[in-house]
Amino acid sequence: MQCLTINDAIGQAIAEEMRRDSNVMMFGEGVATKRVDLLNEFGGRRIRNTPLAEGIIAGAAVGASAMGMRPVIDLLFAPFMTLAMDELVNSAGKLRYMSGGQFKFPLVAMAMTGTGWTVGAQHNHNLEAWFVHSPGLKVVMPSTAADFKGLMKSAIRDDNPVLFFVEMAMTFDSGEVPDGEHLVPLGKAAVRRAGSDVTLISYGKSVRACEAAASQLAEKGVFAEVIDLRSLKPLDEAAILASAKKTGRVVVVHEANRMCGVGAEIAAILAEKAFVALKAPVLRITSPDVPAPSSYPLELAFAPQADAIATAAASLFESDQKAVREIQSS
Amino acid sequence: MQCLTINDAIGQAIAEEMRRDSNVMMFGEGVATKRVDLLNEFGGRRIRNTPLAEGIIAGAAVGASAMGMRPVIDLLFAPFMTLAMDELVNSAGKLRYMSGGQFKFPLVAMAMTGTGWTVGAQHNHNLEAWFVHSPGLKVVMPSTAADFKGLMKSAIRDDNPVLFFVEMAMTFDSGEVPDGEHLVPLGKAAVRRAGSDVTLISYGKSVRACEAAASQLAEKGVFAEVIDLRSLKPLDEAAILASAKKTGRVVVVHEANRMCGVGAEIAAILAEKAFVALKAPVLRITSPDVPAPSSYPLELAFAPQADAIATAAASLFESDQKAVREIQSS
Amino acid sequence: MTEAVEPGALRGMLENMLTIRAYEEKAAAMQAVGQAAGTCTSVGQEAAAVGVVAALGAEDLILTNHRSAGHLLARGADPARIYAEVLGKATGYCKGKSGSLHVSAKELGVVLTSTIVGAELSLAAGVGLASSMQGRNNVVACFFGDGAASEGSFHESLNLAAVWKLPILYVCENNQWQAFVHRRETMPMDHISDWAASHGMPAASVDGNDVEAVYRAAQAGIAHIKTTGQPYFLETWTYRTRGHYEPDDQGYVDPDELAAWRAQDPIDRLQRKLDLDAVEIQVIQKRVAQRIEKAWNEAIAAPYPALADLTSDVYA
Amino acid sequence: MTEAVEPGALRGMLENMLTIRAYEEKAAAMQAVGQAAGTCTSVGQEAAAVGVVAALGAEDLILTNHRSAGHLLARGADPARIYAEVLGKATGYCKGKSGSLHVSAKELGVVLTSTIVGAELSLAAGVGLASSMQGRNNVVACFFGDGAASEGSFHESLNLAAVWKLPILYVCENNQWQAFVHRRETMPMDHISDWAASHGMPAASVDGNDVEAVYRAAQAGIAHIKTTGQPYFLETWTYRTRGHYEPDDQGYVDPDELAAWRAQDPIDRLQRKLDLDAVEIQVIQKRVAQRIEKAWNEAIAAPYPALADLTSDVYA
Ligand SMILES: Cc1ncc(C[n+]2csc(CCOP(=O)(O)OP(=O)(O)O)c2C)c(N)n1
Ligand SMILES: Cc1ncc(C[n+]2csc(CCOP(=O)(O)OP(=O)(O)O)c2C)c(N)n1
Ligand SMILES: [Mg+2]
Ligand SMILES: [Mg+2]
Repeated sequence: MQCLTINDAIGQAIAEEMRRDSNVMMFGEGVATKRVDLLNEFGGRRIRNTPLAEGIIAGAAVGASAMGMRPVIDLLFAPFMTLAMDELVNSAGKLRYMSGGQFKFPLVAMAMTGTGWTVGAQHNHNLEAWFVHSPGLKVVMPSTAADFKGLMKSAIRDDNPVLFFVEMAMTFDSGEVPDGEHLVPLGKAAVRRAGSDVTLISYGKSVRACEAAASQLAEKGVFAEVIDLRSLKPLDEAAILASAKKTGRVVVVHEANRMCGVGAEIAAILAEKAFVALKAPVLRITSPDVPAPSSYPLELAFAPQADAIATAAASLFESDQKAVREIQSS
Repeated sequence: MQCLTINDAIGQAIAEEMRRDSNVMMFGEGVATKRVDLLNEFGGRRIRNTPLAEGIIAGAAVGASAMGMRPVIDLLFAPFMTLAMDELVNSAGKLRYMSGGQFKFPLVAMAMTGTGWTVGAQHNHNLEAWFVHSPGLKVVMPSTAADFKGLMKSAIRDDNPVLFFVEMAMTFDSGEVPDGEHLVPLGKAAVRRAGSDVTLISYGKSVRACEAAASQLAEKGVFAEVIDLRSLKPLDEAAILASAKKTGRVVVVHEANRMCGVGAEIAAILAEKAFVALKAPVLRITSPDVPAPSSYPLELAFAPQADAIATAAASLFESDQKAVREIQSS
Repeated sequence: MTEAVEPGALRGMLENMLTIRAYEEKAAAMQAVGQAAGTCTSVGQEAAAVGVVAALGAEDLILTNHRSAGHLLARGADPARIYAEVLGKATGYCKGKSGSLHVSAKELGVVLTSTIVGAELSLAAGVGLASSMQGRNNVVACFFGDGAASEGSFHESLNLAAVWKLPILYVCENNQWQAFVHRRETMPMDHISDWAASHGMPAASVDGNDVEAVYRAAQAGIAHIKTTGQPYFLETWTYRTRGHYEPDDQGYVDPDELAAWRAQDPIDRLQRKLDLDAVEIQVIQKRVAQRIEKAWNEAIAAPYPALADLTSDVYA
Repeated sequence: MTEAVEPGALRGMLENMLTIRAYEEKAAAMQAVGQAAGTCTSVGQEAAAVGVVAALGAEDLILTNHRSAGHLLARGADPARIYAEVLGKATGYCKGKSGSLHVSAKELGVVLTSTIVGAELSLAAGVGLASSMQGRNNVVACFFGDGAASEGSFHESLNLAAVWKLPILYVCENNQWQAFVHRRETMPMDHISDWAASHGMPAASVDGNDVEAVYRAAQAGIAHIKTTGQPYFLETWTYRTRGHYEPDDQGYVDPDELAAWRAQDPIDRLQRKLDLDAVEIQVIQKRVAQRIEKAWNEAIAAPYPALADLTSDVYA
């Protein structure tokens, strides 16, 4: 085991894949300045700074990937992706289908997101649900150094466009990463903590808040299972349903805004496919429907915290929801 | 009552509001060519063709609205909005909040969407959920000529940015529109057909499919309530919950892709707030997770149709779901 | 570069232009009688497609847009398969999933067609980048309209191509119209080449209704790209003599302007230049008409995609 | 326009530049000791802000970006309220919701500040449109960087302003850097004015470290806008002598280039030009330092916003 920052885990993944496949390249605003190791090893043709223009960065990646390259692009902060939506959604996401399968788009588009740096709503906006909603794309948002490495490697090898979100607050956090070739498959959730009473489903750094909430709950004798989705598309429906069927109680947690977020999708899946197993309402703990504030205390209040998650989970036991349902519906 | 096409209902709404308030203006690619009546009445300063550049069309609207104008912009087809996401989401949606309330953005951004013209995925992509997910915006998607007029007038008078989606297939359909001042408030759903057994929730032209499904169901003695959301943000949660509590069975229908769509949000609201009232799983009938195809038979198969809705609704009665739940969860 | 293009080659170009014209007029006629969905024609602009494509080699790549039939046909596409695509048939170049607005034909080197105006510019940068990374020594010809040049992607693409020395031949078909808006309403100058020149690349503007001139200008551009490894910009000055999209009554078009440009029809001009006799012309026209008729019938007879294809080709 | 700017006015500009410098160096120092979040300074570029803003009238409007303190202070902003904003305090110009990156101050005519690079250009078109529709007869000064000029919104904004004759003074602060990338890596020419000129508007480039030259150039631009009703483009040629964002060790900066530009510091140059004696300078510097110190202390003492403000100001 090695101990790497998340930033270095990502860098290592890219370096390994660049060694493995000469079609892998990386570009973006400041990429060659900030990833000097990669620049030194692979040179200025494969590691490039770009002009300040997200649209063409993404467009170049899409066009190059269709012709056999495997570009990784860094779009810096998620809100800047708004300038590349046509390229990502209309081109990368659709042109395979629209051309009857003539092209594929093996590219990775990275961006940072999430609270923690008090940078405000034009740097911090969790947009992952937009891409989950859009056909033809894959979306990952890891939460551990090992997963950042393993998922980045899988994303680069995947033949489809992958949106790769990095929690800015975690960038310089360290974690253990297995030595040697380490791949994590897209589309597989991880059970971070097993439990029998309630399921906390989350991704990104909210997983930590869920783990903290689970510890709080355990003190009260409530055993929470914590699921880290890791991939948001494909979504590991089997893992979600298995846990929900086991516990019958689910809280979904994310920093992204509530309406039409990934939490809504999970709750909807549960409302359809785990209906008979659910013993209590499905709750969502998310940011409120507001842009991310900069001011530190407001930013803290914006993001889901362990206390609120634990309280929500505990509330599912407060009254016997099933009994209530029977009374009301009979 | 007058009988107007939806296109004319929109035009009449804009004309009335332009007469009422000299700050209202309209621009977009071909707006002055296609809305000659408006051009003739209000002149080339208030009705303008623009260069072919959605970003600056939206940016100009955002900037002008902050300074007291009330622009209506036509972005033609929803996928072209991908080129204006920064302006719509980062500027119009956030700059009020980020500036501590210094500005407001009374603008309306129109776009066509939906199946019916076999134009394929780069003209037909239902993106409304993206904007519902984004803070600071409002979203409407009417289904009748009267609502197109009444909601457009309300959207123009609203002090917030409103995304106004038009089903392209309905553009030239006619419908009755009340004479005189006709306003429909944002955020209020309409019950298109009352029923006691199952609720069909939808918006846009899928409402028609729901109405047809309701007729089919009525023949079998199942009385479906059909709810037309009209506004997707603010969403009329009260109307959704009231109907769900009445019937205990809900099918949500839309053409937009399934994951993280408006249907997911509604199912999630129900799973939280109508949990005890639900007698059966919440089902979603949506397009599959694919780009909209052009070929006529595929396009037809892509969009939710009455038969599938009726079948889904009927399935909620097939076995006694509540009994199943009791068996499984006891 | 100054010798005349030999008459055989020009006769081939004439036949290509006639083929495009016949293809598109048939498509429009079939739309008018309800047998086909609407489509964007390039009637009046055929010289740009034919002249540029004639100058390209087999290894070169093409990006086009919503108005693509000319580029496809000039590149040797089977009209039956384009019609099939327009009709949403399984035998179309994109299995019917595209329809008329974004027909790619990778086997012909016509890649990544998008109907998002300006996307062709953005994607071309990537195709050029791949060519450059892969040492292909080819040229990427990107066709786009005067309207597309108003999109930010125009500026971003040209700049990236200049900075990264991408082998792109930008071909702006300035047909004076941007859907229902005249170019004059959308920009302060007449020529897109003025914008392009500010990107530090050679930017030529050519009489787009003179196929020979277009052909030579494209050759010059390609030579520049091959010798310098740098992009080149070529504007073809032409006119869209039919509507934006069928049907279109062109009620918004100045009839005098239209008439003046019709008098400059590129096919007529080449016929006059070649000085073919009436019989020769009739022979070609008949051959073309038969080919198009056959193609249409083939497309009409072709099957629709299977319903299972609704969900195929989404992920690789 | 050729008379010298009178010395009193220049002394005022000097004090403004010193105020900006002191404000930003304090902000950086406080960041370094963990008392403030990072921020973008404009050290070395103060002449552009001060020279242009001095030429504006009270009715004129300003758009700026992530590097805004200079523009705000030149316009008379209260440094305590900018600091408060940077610190996320309720007394900040945006109630602490913005932080340092997007400080608007409508009361000063500094509107719609966005940190999305290029958004200032896009929004300026709308502000200019409103001015034009409302017959305000004012000028909209839009400050942006050389990096922003690479975004498509640059092209789109300049074109719309030209076509619609919007009263916009585009001010491109070409400080040679685009975050961690040198301008030289991102464009084939040196001057943004080359791009601007292709939009058919006058496009000047001025020594951006000579405040008097900037001031006169801005006056000329404003006069052009007022007389013709057309936009004007002004590039200030300058250098960002600190890092992109505090902290930044500038390890990627060529030390010779940096040294050469430091020798051109706009404050030093104006001091030399004004030939003030040491005492005079000390008096001004002390006044400035005290003002900044007081402002910082005020901001530190100010309260954070109430938690209820998390959800206020979303909808009107
Ligand atoms: C981004 C985008 N905006 C608008 C449209 C609608 N549209 C299709 S073609 C067209 C005009 C394009 O003009 P130009 O680029 O000059 O090409 P031409 O049609 O003249 O060949 C427009 C506005 C589109 N397809 N994509
Ligand atoms: C759309 C967008 N892309 C990237 C960034 C990150 N970023 C912030 S400032 C900056 C450099 C801007 O350069 P320039 O426009 O020259 O302005 P300067 O910072 O030099 O004043 C970058 C890349 C951003 N804020 N917005
Ligand atoms: Mg055109
Ligand atoms: Mg700069």
